[in-house]
Amino acid sequence: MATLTTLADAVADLVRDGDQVALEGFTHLIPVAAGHEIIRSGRRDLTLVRMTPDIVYDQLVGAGCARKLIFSWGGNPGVGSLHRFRDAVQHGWPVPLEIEEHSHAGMANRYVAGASGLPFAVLRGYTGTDLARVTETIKPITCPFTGEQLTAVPALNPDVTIVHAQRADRAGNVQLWGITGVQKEAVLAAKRSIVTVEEVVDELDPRPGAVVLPTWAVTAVAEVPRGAHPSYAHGYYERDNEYYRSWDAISRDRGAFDAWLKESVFG
Amino acid sequence: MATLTTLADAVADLVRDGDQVALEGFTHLIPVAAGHEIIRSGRRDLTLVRMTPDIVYDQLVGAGCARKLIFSWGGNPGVGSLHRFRDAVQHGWPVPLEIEEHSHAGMANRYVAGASGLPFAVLRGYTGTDLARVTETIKPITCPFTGEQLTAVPALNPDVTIVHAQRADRAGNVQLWGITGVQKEAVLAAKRSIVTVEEVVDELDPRPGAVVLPTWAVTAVAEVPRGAHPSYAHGYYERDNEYYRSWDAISRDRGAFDAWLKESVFG
Amino acid sequence: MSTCTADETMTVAASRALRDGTSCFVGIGLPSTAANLARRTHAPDLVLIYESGTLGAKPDRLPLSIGDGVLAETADAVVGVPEVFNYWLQPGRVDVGFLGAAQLDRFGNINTTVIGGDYHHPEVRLPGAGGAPEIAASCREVFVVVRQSTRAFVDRVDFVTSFGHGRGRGEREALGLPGAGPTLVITDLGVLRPDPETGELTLTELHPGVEVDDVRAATGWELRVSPDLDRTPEPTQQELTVLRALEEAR
Amino acid sequence: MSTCTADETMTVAASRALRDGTSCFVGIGLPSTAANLARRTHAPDLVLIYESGTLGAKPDRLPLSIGDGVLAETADAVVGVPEVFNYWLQPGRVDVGFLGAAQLDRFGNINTTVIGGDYHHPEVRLPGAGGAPEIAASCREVFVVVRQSTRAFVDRVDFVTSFGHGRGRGEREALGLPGAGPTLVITDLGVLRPDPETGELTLTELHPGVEVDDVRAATGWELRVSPDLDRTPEPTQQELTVLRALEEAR
Repeated sequence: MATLTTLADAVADLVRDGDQVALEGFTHLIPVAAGHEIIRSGRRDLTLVRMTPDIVYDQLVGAGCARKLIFSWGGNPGVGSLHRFRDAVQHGWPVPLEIEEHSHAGMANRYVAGASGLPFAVLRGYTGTDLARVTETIKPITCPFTGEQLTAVPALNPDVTIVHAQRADRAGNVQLWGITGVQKEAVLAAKRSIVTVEEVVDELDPRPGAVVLPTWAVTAVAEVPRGAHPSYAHGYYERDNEYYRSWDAISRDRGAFDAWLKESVFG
Repeated sequence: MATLTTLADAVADLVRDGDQVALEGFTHLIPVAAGHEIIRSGRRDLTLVRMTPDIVYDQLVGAGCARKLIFSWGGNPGVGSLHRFRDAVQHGWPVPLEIEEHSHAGMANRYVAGASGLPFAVLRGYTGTDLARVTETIKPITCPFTGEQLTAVPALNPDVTIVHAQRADRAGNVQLWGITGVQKEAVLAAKRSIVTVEEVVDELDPRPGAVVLPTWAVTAVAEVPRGAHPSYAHGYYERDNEYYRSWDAISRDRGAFDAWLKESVFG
Repeated sequence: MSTCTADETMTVAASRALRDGTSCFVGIGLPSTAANLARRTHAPDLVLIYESGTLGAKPDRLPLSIGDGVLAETADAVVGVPEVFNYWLQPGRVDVGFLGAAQLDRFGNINTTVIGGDYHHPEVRLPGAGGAPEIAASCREVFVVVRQSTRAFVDRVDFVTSFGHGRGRGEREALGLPGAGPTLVITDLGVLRPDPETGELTLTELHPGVEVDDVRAATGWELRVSPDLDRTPEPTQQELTVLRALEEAR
Repeated sequence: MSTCTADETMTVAASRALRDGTSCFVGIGLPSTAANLARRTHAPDLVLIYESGTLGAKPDRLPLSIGDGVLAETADAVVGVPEVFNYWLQPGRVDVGFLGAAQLDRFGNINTTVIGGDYHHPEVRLPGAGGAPEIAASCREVFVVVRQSTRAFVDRVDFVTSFGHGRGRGEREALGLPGAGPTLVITDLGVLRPDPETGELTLTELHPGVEVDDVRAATGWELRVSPDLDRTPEPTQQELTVLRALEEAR
């Protein structure tokens, strides 16, 4: 059964130096407040996992929390590139960043395999691309019935997965709706999980399109209103597009980034 | 885009002698009326597919429509065995029935592979059982990353899948809710599909837990109120448990079955 | 205690085996009745999972099938059938798999496929596997509830639909099966557990009014009896009242 | 027609390529704008699929990302990300994959990963693959919309993120790729199509006011020009009005 706790306690208890950590969210419901808590807690040598690392991963990388990134698309959606990510890959600043790069289909299936207790997943993917050449976790596999060759990718089983959801009840059952991305799979694939929620309510009334994570499949739940800002929480607040646009200038410059970090995360 | 038509026309157009046909439904929303239409249309040599063949498959088998059954649990839920199915397997009456037998996990994954355009699926299944010995479509497969041995099953891609749903709109978008079983996968795995619905409505308002099959993923939609009877349609009518109980006596006797067939299907 | 039937004692004993706050993958029939009884007595937070995709079902009446509407209406979440097997059962998240059996052998292997003859020409064709093979493989442990008779309790099942302990301890580990397999068999006569050394099902508990010879007479192999043979506490009035109300409302 | 920009002509030309009643897997940016324009002009029944899991999205304003709330609110169905790739894209159900590119080469291969240096020490690190490799593999055909320049239009991409026609016709078939690959490239200068024999991207259409030499100057290989070179009909007033309203409401 999930423990209802604070974000600070959840991160202190469940995220450790050297862990593989996935903070998932597909444009919607990105657990940004949890990312900032990880920066504040000074975690190091993390392997960060996410299909679409965006600005909160840029911040984690820029703050020196990560030694590796496993991903499929790293950008500032609708704006451009991630400059802290670029600086780490191109110049090893503040620390070198190893990358393991997949496509969305590959990453999604790696989470599916992880959630399913399987060591690998099979897909039609990567054929003819250079990704298959540079990424060791992409291998061929042969259908035992037809002889056809397909692609295998290994399961992802993060030490911790963190997601943000609209609501939880007092028993720790979690409910999210709108674009639900790969969050269910990422939580079920992980050894431990933290869910930040907009609010804790007495009862989760059914919602069209809602995904429910039963309390016994979650480790910790913390109430963090606006915990997804500047991304959005369907039914609660809109995406702060201006924040995404303004990140571009901050992140281009190491000094501006450091100043932002001091003021906005540690301030 | 799906064609809105009648059940008789849909079966006449889309179900052919010798086809592999799946009528899916997991206790809920079983396409019984469509099964009876197939009997009336005199189709022969069908390979019938279903995870849980129950009394409508007993009826199809007893009527001589099938030469093969691919399944994982064949019974009259809550009542007992299927006597027409037993008679076909044990005595070849009215025609011999070949069987290909899996577990639920295996069948569900075969549909998933079919829906995903993959030739096979991987699962942890069948280990140590005699099913792996008697069923040719169960094979070992080795993880290319860990060397672990798992089980592979081939995709199911029925020529036709038939399901029953609560509603469709006039464009042919289909909506079902409650226990939705493996219906989405069975439809997406098939070359052609027929959906019978309780009603055609102007607009599909969102429902908690609803699965929507867009019109462009469905071949034909036919309005057949009570088309799932004696199973149930969540929000429309309850399961007719008495019908299931009374089937036991009818199906035990070839003569009683023939009389039932004349009266209830051809009558 | 009012008089009760052997079936009632069996169902009560089975329900008591389910600990509060655990999760249970429930087969239909006897297991479902016992699991629902447990939820209404000592285990209100027992999580019931049915293969129809209903997670945390809290039915107010006994379902006739694993896909009754009442399961969907009362569940914490309803998921598709592929998901319930792949995401919820297969990774070993579920504490107890609760199964019935047509035939059960001395090592807890289960047959629900064919009896007599060979597979292609059986004397009796049974419904088949359903979800049982993977429930038996993947749950942390498996409880079997089945009426005891020499027909059902055989030295060796005609067909291994669901693997128990094979021909003895160590076989599950050798096959890489993650769960502990059958740890408890509850019948209308008593309770059997696999011997810690050999894995052979051994009588460890007798229901009220039943003697060891009664159980021997209903077992198709030479039954071993635990030196610490217990006696099942009689069903309480509350247990019987709740059970009978459940059965009546069905 | 009022004066319009090269970008507007490109978007209008791209939108016209989408046939009503077909399905389109939409990348963000230029493809999304063109697809939404098509739905508001000649193709009201165009089915828009975004990798965020929104099937049949009908946004009333242009989404900034592929996961905007307006996509979920207006979709026929919202599914999980694994499902959109596995059940909807991978089996080849989608008619058109509509992609952008950072680099595109003479055989329609796309690079959105790294430019210059080698993979581990690139001069410029780009966002990466996203959904594009499997969109390019699995859709029945692929349209690419990209601004034309010698920087973007290269003889050979530095990194094949998404496979087009490799080094020529026949390679897709040899690799077992189900879709036809890039059949149309729409730029701000004109339209290119793969030569039926060689697969090399060939100029087949010039936008209004553009000459062949302009296109040659913006192409990083020796551009072939179709003998049947067409001229793109000018954007209509209606197309421009709808496009500008879309852009403004963003």
